[in-house]
Parts: sequence; structure tokens; C-alpha cells
Amino acid sequence: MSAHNSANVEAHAGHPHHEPASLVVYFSTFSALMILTILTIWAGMQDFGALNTPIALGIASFKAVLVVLFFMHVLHSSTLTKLTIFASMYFLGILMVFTLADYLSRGWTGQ
Amino acid sequence: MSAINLDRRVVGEAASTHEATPKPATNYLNHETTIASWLLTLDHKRIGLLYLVGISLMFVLGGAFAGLIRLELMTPKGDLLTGDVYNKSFTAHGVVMIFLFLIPSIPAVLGNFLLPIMIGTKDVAFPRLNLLSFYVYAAGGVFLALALLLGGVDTGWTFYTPLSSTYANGNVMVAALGVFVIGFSSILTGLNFVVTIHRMRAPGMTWFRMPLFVWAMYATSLIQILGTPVVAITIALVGFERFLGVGIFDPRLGGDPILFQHLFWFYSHPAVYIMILPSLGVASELVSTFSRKGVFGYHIIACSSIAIAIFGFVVWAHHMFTSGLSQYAAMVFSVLTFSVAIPSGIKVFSWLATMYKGSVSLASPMIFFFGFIGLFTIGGMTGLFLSTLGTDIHLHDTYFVVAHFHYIMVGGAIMGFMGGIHYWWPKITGRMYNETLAKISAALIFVGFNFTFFPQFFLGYMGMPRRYHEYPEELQVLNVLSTVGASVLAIGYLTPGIYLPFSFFFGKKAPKNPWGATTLEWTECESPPSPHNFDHNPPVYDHVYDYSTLNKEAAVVSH
Amino acid sequence: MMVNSMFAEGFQLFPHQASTLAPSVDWLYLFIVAVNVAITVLVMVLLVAFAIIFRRKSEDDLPEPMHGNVPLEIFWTAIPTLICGVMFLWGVKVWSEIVVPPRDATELYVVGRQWMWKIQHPGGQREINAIHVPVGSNFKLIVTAEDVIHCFSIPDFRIKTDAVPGRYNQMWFNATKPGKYHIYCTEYCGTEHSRMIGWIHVMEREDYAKWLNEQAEGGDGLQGRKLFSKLQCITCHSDANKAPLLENIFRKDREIGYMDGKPVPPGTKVLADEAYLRESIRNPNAKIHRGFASPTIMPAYDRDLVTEEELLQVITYIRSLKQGETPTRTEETPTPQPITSADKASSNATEKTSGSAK
Amino acid sequence: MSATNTKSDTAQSHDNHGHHPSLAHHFVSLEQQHEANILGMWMFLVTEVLFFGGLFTAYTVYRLKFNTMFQEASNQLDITLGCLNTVVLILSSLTMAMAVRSAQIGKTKQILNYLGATAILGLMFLGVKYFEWKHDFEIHLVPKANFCWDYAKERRKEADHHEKDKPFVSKLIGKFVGHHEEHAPPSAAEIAKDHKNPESQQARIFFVLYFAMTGIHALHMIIGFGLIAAVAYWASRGTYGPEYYTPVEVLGLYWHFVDIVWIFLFPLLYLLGAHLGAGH
Ligand code: HEA
Ligand code: HEA
Ligand code: HEC
Ligand code: CUA
Ligand SMILES: [Cu+2]
Repeated sequence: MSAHNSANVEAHAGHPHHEPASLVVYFSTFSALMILTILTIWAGMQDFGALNTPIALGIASFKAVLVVLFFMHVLHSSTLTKLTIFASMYFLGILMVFTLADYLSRGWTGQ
Repeated sequence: MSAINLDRRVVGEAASTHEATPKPATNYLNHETTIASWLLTLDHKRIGLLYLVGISLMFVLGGAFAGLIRLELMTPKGDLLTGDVYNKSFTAHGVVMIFLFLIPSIPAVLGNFLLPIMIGTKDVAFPRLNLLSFYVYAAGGVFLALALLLGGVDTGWTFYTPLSSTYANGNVMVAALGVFVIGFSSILTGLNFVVTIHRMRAPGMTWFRMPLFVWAMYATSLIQILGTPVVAITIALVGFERFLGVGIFDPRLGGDPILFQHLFWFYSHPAVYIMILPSLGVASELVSTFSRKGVFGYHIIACSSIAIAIFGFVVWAHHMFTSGLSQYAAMVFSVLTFSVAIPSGIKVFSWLATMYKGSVSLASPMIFFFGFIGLFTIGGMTGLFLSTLGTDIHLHDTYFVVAHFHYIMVGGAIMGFMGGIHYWWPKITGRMYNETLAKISAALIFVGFNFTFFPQFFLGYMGMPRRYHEYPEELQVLNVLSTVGASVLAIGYLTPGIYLPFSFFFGKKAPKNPWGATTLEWTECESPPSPHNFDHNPPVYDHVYDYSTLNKEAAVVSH
Repeated sequence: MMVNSMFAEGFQLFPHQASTLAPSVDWLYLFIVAVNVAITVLVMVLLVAFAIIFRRKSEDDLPEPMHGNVPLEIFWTAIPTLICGVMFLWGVKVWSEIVVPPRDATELYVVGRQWMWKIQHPGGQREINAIHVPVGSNFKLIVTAEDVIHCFSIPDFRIKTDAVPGRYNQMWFNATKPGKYHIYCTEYCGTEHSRMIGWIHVMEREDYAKWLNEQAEGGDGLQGRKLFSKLQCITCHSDANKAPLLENIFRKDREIGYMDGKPVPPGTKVLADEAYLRESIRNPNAKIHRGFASPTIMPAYDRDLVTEEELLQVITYIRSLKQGETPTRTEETPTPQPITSADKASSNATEKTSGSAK
Repeated sequence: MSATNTKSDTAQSHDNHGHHPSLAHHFVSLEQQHEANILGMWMFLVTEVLFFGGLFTAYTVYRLKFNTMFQEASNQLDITLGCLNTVVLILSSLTMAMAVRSAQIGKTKQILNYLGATAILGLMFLGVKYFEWKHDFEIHLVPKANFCWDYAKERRKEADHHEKDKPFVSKLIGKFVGHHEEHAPPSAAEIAKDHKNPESQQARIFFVLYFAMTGIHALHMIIGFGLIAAVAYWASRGTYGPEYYTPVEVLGLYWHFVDIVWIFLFPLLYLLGAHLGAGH
């Protein structure tokens, strides 16, 4: 097949993992994480009613994304790595959503 | 890295044009012969063989329990076994057959042996992890054996709570530990395969040049990686609950038993595809080789394996239709269950189309393939009764379900495994077995199997519940039929247990490519392969199953 | 159906069709059988035919490669999809017949425990491992369990539902043929699982009336009423200031003030069905009737104070309680003492071990 | 898909350029080996996500059922310590990232320093957890061992009362060294009575999940120490440099993952009931 190599080149051009990230990146990530920690504690102390959990989880997810992108270098990783992370989230989502689909729709029927 | 590394052997001639001339070749079997060289080997081929020994023992053990079950069910009254012993027997039968035999069977034996060779590399990505995975498997086996020796487990292989967490009187903790540990063995194998396929393919081996068996192994590995951890933590929670007496799943203490079922089936339904996908992969190889024709719809078959693996994750609650599942969720899970049937059907029809206008040989692996298709189709189609809401209510937890899953797991998965073992036996051992005996064995298994399990569909529709050691008298005739069939089946399985080992020592030497196949293990490796599989980069052709490139003289044996 | 009469008594290959649901399920079943046989036969025939017609004729055979055929592939994707769609829809239709009981159905309570079925009739008749019903009436079963999960199944009626501790599942039937039919426990529940069986007796109406009369004494209302005093419900529930009167509350919307300890907006209502009554007794704090304090003064009646069976009797009683029927507190009714379950703790422990020692 | 092909041209002749000592025989190049190892670690992390995912699912289901009690139970946990641990763990992630970076630029000495710092921070984390668990045990919050919800609630109220006016620092110190006033432990009868209480049962499920989740998390950290030690040993022998630092990076991925799990555990377990009481 003529095109046989083009399909395989995939995000590999610049050997990204050979270039260490700059210190600025690490320290700003760290500072952002600290600020978000304070934010989440402050938010936890307030009562936003039904929004409590979404806010807490939103901040936590944001922190996790920062760690993944910068500490774990995923920003510069191959598509495959990104796909892998996506897959893990996707299947975790399936587990949760489909389980809850049962629990949450149980009361729907009157009788 | 290993001892293997030291005796790298230099081969000058290109193997692809080289005939299997008699020369005292070193191969992976004879290059080292100490016990340690086997038990500590990092060679994927030898690890595959270690697994083969392991799972064969487990099959005999599980089969012995099946024998007990069938003997008890000869008569309506529980006269051979007490209820308790019977319960422990089917639990042991299910746990051993599923966790210790079927899940590791094809992936860990044939997958280990063939996957690296088929994609043209020297080993799996993590050889040490591979060996570790074998010993983790062995450790899990030891725990389960311990659970049996200490008096058995009486929860059923499904470990439903609160029975398992509070009420059961067997050694649930030990067995749970065993299942937990084996889970990690399965995860390690899957992880290794995924990385190997992604990172170790030979130059030129693009995704769509991989043999379909490799695709099937890839799909299987994904399930192993994504599903197994969930069952591990679930079983651990059952252990916690049993040990601590807290209400995770026990409603008396505020817990929810249905949650356990969700978590358990999230793994255990996809796990049934861990069992069948590899067989589907083997089937694709067989039908191509023995029809001497590329697999019809190669791309679609490859993708359908992945589709089955992914759809398989969204259907699990079809095991829970009568549990009080939300009625809306039940409908969703029912319709999604059907979605798995479509890619399965595509495979079956594509195999038939492959045979069409092919050159069909009736060598023994192909006979196993015929049996496989028939039984898998029946087994799969009977799954449709169970995914249909209206009929599952009646059929749930009856012998209909037992018949369904034996048709797929014994008729489908094991037939596929047998086909694969017979197909690759010459490559693995370098010897030919007795064709006639092999065909007889295939026929015995096919006939015995149908006698054993077909009556169970009737029993099931009549309402005979599973896991009963006593049953109403009017059901005896069918049960006797089933037991008689099981005896024939046992003989069918015993036969290869004799002639295969025999051929290992006394069989006729196998040529390099006895079936005239096109995948790398046949075209580029001696029988048996050298310790490092290849000593050069194997050539990769545009189409895996391109029989016109095949050196005709290589096809020495055909039938 | 004709299939039935094809076989003599004794040896059967097909279950009796003894309820109105049976024919619906059987037609669906036979439809799937027909489809499956057709497809399986097709696959087998092609398999054998191809193996013979295209068998290898010479060692040099080299068939033309063939990579696919789009129309064919669409065909064998579309047809099974279509078939599956029909099965699914038909399945949902039959299933909705099975799971939605008619409104006028008589209710029977079924409690599973290791290893027996306990059945209560609305009139208070109680049976173990047996049910008597008349032919041609709708019955709804409300099923639960005391210990582990069981599953109540009557194959000749084509019905089945799990008995899950802590929840009420339900199903219904209308028996069409007098006779006696198997009751099985189909969810594996421990040592004697296969002996957790019984019979359902479908009787002609007259016979049933006779049976009812014989069984009448000790009805559930009575039992429940006794318990109502014995468990000291009456000390509070006879005084509308202390606790809501329980008259005429069944199947009514109850306005609640607190849910799980939190105030809820005014006008929040819940339906007082069995599950609600059960929860109100087992865990009163879950939902508090509007106008009463949270946490409530009502003690939580756990399994050691009220068994599942007794609970059903109490519920039956509450259901039957009409306006002005609440008994007054009499002298026999002891003044309430703080109900402690502590002293019952030991009995709980023994029960558990004895449960698992069996 | 990538590594194999970019290297395919050189693959034929790779035997000629002398092996890097860290290249295993079945890999064609260090590049391929690196890619394989990193992917392997990611695959392992996928299994970890689903492993914890089972616990998170159980948590979610019970949280929906027993929302109120979960908040109250969560309010028994010590936010100050939880927060301290969050900071410690994030800091250890930073040092770990720095260790990887040091390896990438070939500073062996620095690798060791940063790994050491990471390990020390990790130990601090476990130390704080130890004090938390000890406290939980003292106020009877450990399921099976001594769980008694009524008793724990009382102790909590008391503590709030006593500590109301103390300055923050002395409160914090008190958490580690302050000794507890003696209380008569709940009697067996009281405990048994408590166990019958649906609220206690619901709170107990929270604590089962709490101990399961934080326990398994702690176990991961302990495994992490072993890995750090191994990598540090190899680093001290000068194995790592810009050419080859895969194990350091793999270790880093693992450690960051453990950090991420905690980032979720902290709000779900500690902050859930924070709005209820101005305690701790
Ligand atoms: C290898 C194992 C394996 C496999 C592959 C399958 C495959 C399938 N299974 Fe099965 N199953 C089990 C093992 C397996 N099962 C086990 C062990 C249990 C019991 C567990 C327990 O409780 O102990 C079980 C139980 C089980 C249930 C629960 C029954 C109950 O307890 O009430 C259901 C319900 O939907 C089901 C459905 C299906 C379906 C739809 C498929 C499909 O994937 C089948 C797809 C295949 C085909 C359909 C055949 C080929 C297709 C054609 C020839 C094309 C024509 C097709 C159409 C017209 C659609 N299975
Ligand atoms: C891969 C999985 C697998 C395999 C291969 C088998 C193989 C067999 N199974 Fe099994 N079976 C299960 C998985 C499997 N089973 C599972 C998961 C359950 C559910 C358990 C549960 O409910 O928890 C089950 C349950 C089950 C039941 C229902 C029990 C009940 O619900 O009460 C029955 C009954 O007939 C049965 C029979 C058989 C038979 C006759 C075979 C035969 O095919 C076996 C034939 C093989 C041999 C016989 C071994 C080879 C011969 C010898 C070693 C010689 C010695 C032999 C004798 C002494 C007879 N099995
Ligand atoms: C010590 C007093 C007390 C006792 C004893 C008591 N209850 Fe109650 N009960 C209350 C109070 C107060 C309420 C209202 C708060 C609530 O809804 O939980 C109540 C509510 C109820 C409700 C919900 C009714 C509604 O209006 O929605 C039911 C049902 C009930 N009780 C049944 C019983 C039964 C049955 C018993 C005995 C087994 C019993 N109670 C014993 C005090 C008591
Ligand atoms: Cu009760 Cu089985
Ligand atoms: Cu399934």
C-alpha cells in the first residue's frame, strides 16, 4: 500500500519528552493549585445548596486537569496518551451514569 | 536483560525463502532445558506454555465438578450430594471454569505465544510483567484451591450479596482474595498486550495489516484493562463487609444489595466477551487458512471486535431484569444488549462468505471451526431470548440461561480454543498429531455437547431453576439425557488429552507451514520458533491474507 | 395452546399455560424460536453446502481473493437490526403486560426467608409455601425478603420477581386453569435453596370461598391491630397532637415537612404506599409529616422489634383503618417506656450466627 | 504505532551502534522503549481510575440516598488536617515533577534531592493521616472496631466548645500533641443501641467508604515509597540522564496520579459537610 507510512506518523515529530518543561510552568501550576485549594475550602464553607457538590467537583476537576496537563506533561504528549485518558474517563462515566440511570429513575412509576 | 539474551544466534539466510531442511536447529524448546529456565523464563512462548499447563489442570478440576453436578442431577432427589455439597460444587465449577480456565485460556496461552510473532516482534513489551502475571495467576489459583480444601464456598460464582457478605457459610474471604488476585493477572496480561500492539509492531505492520487474531486480542485486552479493576474493588468491598460486618451491601445495616449487582456485572458481562472474542479471532484465522482465501470484510471484522468490546460495557443490567431494576433502565439495557448481536452476526456471515468460492480443506482445526460456528450461533441466538424483556422474566435463572451460556462458553469459546490449539500445535511443539483422532474427538465433543445442553433449553422453558440439587420428577427424563450427553462430552475432551501429549513426544516432525497459512508465525518462523522468533525484520505484505504470495511448496500438508 | 395437548401427562416439553400472561409470553417466545431456527438452519446449511461444494480439489487451488461486497454487508447488518428491533419492541409490550398490574387486583404479600415463603392474604389468611387463589381474578403480589435475596417464580404463569430485602417488588397474575402449579425460589439463597418451593392452588370460585372461610380466623387486620397495641403505636397515634392519626391515609398524598432531616418546601407531598409506610416505621426520620418535629419522637422500629412479617400485618392494619376507627388507649395498653433495642442486641447476634450456621 | 515506524529505517542496522546499557533486548531503540514504558504506565493508571471508580460509584449511590447523614458524618472530619495534607501532597507533586526535570537535564544530585523531598512530604502526609485516624479511633468512628455515632457527635460538640476561643496555632498543635480528656467510653449496650439507629448506620457507611478510600490511597503512597527508593538507588548509580530517564518519568506519573485521587477525595470526604458547622 502506498500510503502505508503516513497513517503512522502521529504526533511524533518533535520528540517532545526530550525537552524539559520550564520552571515557570511548574511553579505557576503549583501556585494555581494552591489558590484553587483555598478556593475550594472557602466554597465548602459556604452553603450554595444544590450547587455545593458541583462547585467542589468542578474545582477538583480543574485541579486535576492542571496536574495532568503540566505535571504529567500531557499537554505535550502523544494523541494516544490523550486518548487513553479520555477512555478512562469515558468508561468511568459509563459505570456511573448507567448505574445512576437505574437509581434515579426508580421512583418514576406511580404504582 | 535475560539469559535468553546471551545466546543470540546469528542466522545468515533469509528465512522466508528457506525450506525446513532437517538441521539441528535451536528452538525455544530446546535451547535451554533446566527447570529454572522454564520457571523463570521471560520468553513469551514459554510463558504461554506454562499457562497451558495451568489451565489444563484447571479444566480437569472444573470438569470433575461438572461431573459431580451432572451425576447428582440424574435423579430428582438429592441422593448423591447434600444440598450444601452440591452448592459448593457448582460454585467451584463456575469459579474454576471462568476465572481459572476460560478467561486466561486463549489470551494467556495462544495470545502470549502468537501475538508478538504475528506482529513481528521479539517479545511482548514487558516480559517480566508477563512472568509476574503467570505467578499472580498461580497465586490466585492457590487461594482458590485453599478455599476448596478448607471446605468450599457456597455463594455461586456471582457472589451475590448479602448472601456472600453475611450469610454464606463457606470460605468466602479466601475465595474472594483468590478472585481479586487473579484479576490482577488478567489486567497485567491485557496491559502488556495493548502496549505491545501499540508500540512493538514490526516496520510496515500497520493496524490494518495485523491478523484478525491480533485485533481480537486487542479488543479483549481493552476489556481486561477497563473492567477487571471494578470487579476487584467490588470483591474487596464484599470482603470488607464480611470481615467488618458493616452495611456496604447488607440492607439490614442500611446497605444496598443491588449496588453489588451493578458493580459485579459491570465487569462480568464484558468478561463474557473476554471469553468469546479470542475465539472469534481464532475462527477468523482458521476460516481464512483453510479456505485459502482472505477473510471476507477484513476491516469490518476487525472493527466489529472493537465494537463488541465497547458495546459490551453498556448492557450489564440485563442480568438484573427481575431484581427490581428501574423499568426505564431495563428498557435501555435491553435495547443496548441487542446492539452486540449485530457485530457478532456480521462476523458469522463474513466467515461464511469467506468459505464461498474458497478452497475449503477439511483438516481437523477446520472441523472444530464448523462445530464452533454451529454452537456459537445457537448460543448467541438464545441470548436474544434473554435480552428480550418479555421472555427474560420467565427464563431468568432457569436452565435456559445455563444452556445459553454453556453453548457460548463451551460450544463457542472452548471449541474455538480447541480449534486454535490444533491449528497452532505444529508451530508450538514442532510435531503433528493424529488427524483421525482429532476429527473423532471433534465429532464426539459436538455430539456430546448437544446431548448435554440442548435438553436444558426445554428444562429452562419448563421453569427448572438453576442451582437446584433437587427437582420435580417430571423433569427427570431430560436431565438424564443431559447427564448421558455429558459423559460423551467428557470422552470427547479426554481424547485430545491423550493424543496431543503423545504427539508432543512421538509425533511426526512438523514442517514450517503445514497448513499453507500466510501469517508471520507460519511464513517467517521455524516450527517450533527460535528463541527470539525472528533474526531479521520480517517482511510485511499489503494484505495479511494474501495467498498468492505464499510459497506453494511450503504447503506440504493439506487435506 | 395446542402445544400443550401434544404431550401426555407426566413427560412434558412445554409448561402449562395457566395464566392470562402465559399466551403472550409464549407467542413472543415462539416467534423468537422461529427466527432463530430459520437463521441457525440457514447458517448450518450454508456451512455444510460450502464445505462440500468448495472443498479443496487440488493442492494448487488458489481461489480469487474477495475483499468485501458492500450491498451484501449492508444486507446482513440491516436485516438482523430489523429483527432485533421487532424482538425488542414486542418484548417491551409483553413485559409491560407483566409488570403493570391492573388496578383492581387483590393484593397478596409474599415474604421470603431462608428457606420458606410466607404469604399473607388481605383477609388475614396466612400460608407457608402455598397460595390458594380462585380462577379468573387478578392478584398482585408484593414481594420482599427478610434475609438474603430470593426470587419468587411461578413458571406456569410465566411470572417471576426477586424478593430483595429492604424493598418491595411486585408482579401480578390472573390464573386461568384450576390445578396446582409449582412455586420456585429461583435466586440462589443458600443451602436449602432447592427446597424453597411450594404450590399455588388455583381453585374454582366456590371451592375458594369455602377455603377462605375455613382459614378466616386470625386475620391480618386482627394481628396487625394486636401489634398496634403491643408495639405501643397506639400510645401516640391515638392522639392527633402527639402523632398523626393513621386513619384513611393509605394511598393518599401526605404532606411532609422534613425529608432526611431537612425542611422541604411547603406543599411537598408523597404518596403513602406500602413503601412509604414501611419507611415511616423502620426509619421515621426519613420523611416527617408536616407539622411534626424533626427529629421525630417516634422510635425507629428495626427488625428486632418488628419482623418483616409483623410489619406487613401492621401495614395491612393501617391500610384498613377507616375514619374514626383508631382504637382508644385502654388500660391494657402499657404506658410507653423508652423502647431500647439494646437488650435485643444479643438476640440479634445469635440470630445472625444461627442463620449462618445452618 | 509511532515509535516502530520512525525507527524502521535504522532498525535493520541497530546492532551496529552498540547498545545503550539500559536498552532491553526486545526493543529496537531507547525511543521505542521509552514510549512503551510510558504507555504501559498510562494503561496502568486507566486500571487505577476504574479501581477507584468502583469506590466512587458506591460513594455516589449512597451519597444520593443518605445525603443529610453523609454531610453530618463528613462534618466529623478535620478540615484543617485535610487541607494541610492537600497542600503537602501537591507540594510533593511539585518536587516529583522537579525530580523528573532534573533527570531530563541530567543532574543526578538534584534527582536525589527532589526524590528525597518527595518522600519526606509523602511521609508527612501519612503522619498527619496517622493522627487523624488515631483521633477517629478515640472518638469511636472506626467501623467494626468501636463505631458509636452518638458518642462521636458528643465528643465533637464538646471539642468545638472547648476550642472555640483558642488561637488557630494552638488549635493546630493541639491536634497532634494535645491530650484528650478522659471520657467513659460508650458501653457495649450503648454501642449496640447506636448500631440500630438508622442514622448511625448511614453515618457508618460514610466512614466505611472513608476508610476504604483513604486507606487504599495511603496504600498507594506506601507502594510509592518503595518505587521512589528503587529509582533513587538507580539514580545514585548514575543510570539516568537526558538519554534515558524513563523510570523517573514513570514514577512521576504514578505519584501525580495518587495526588489527583486525593484532590477528589478531599472535597468529597472532608468538605461535604463543611458548611454545616464552623468547627475545626
Ligand atoms: C462467553 C460468554 C457469553 C457470551 C459471548 C454471551 C453473549 C450474549 N449473551 Fe449471555 N450469558 C453468559 C455468557 C455469555 N453470553 C453467562 C455466563 C450468563 C449467565 C451468568 C449467570 O447468571 O451466572 C449469561 C446470561 C445472559 C443474560 C442474562 C440472563 C438472565 O440471567 O436472565 C442475557 C440477557 O440478555 C444474555 C444475553 C446475551 C447476548 C444477547 C449475547 C450476545 O453477545 C450474543 C451475540 C451472538 C449472536 C446473536 C449469534 C450470532 C449472530 C447471528 C448468526 C446473526 C443473526 C442475529 C440476529 C437475528 C440478531 N446472556
Ligand atoms: C468455561 C466455563 C464452563 C465450562 C467449560 C463448563 C462445562 C460444563 N458445565 Fe458448567 N457452568 C459454568 C461454566 C462452565 N461449565 C458456570 C459459570 C456455571 C454457573 C455456576 C453458578 O451457578 O454459580 C455452570 C453451571 C453448570 C450447571 C448448572 C448447575 C446448577 O445451576 O445447578 C451444569 C449442569 O448441568 C453444568 C454442567 C457442565 C458440564 C456437563 C460441562 C462439560 O462441558 C464439562 C466437560 C468436561 C469435562 C467433564 C472434563 C474433561 C474430562 C475429565 C477431566 C475426566 C473426568 C470427568 C468426570 C469424572 C466426569 N454447569
Ligand atoms: C413515641 C410516639 C410514637 C410511637 C410509639 C409511634 N409513632 Fe408513629 N409517628 C409519631 C410521630 C410524632 C409521627 C409524625 C412524624 C413522622 O411523620 O415521622 C409519626 C408518624 C407515623 C407514620 C407516618 C404517618 C404520616 O402521617 O405520614 C406512620 C405510618 C406511623 N407513625 C406508624 C407507626 C406505627 C405502625 C407505630 C407502632 C409500631 C408507631 N407509629 C409508633 C409518633 C409515634
Ligand atoms: Cu430462596 Cu432461593
Ligand atoms: Cu451478560
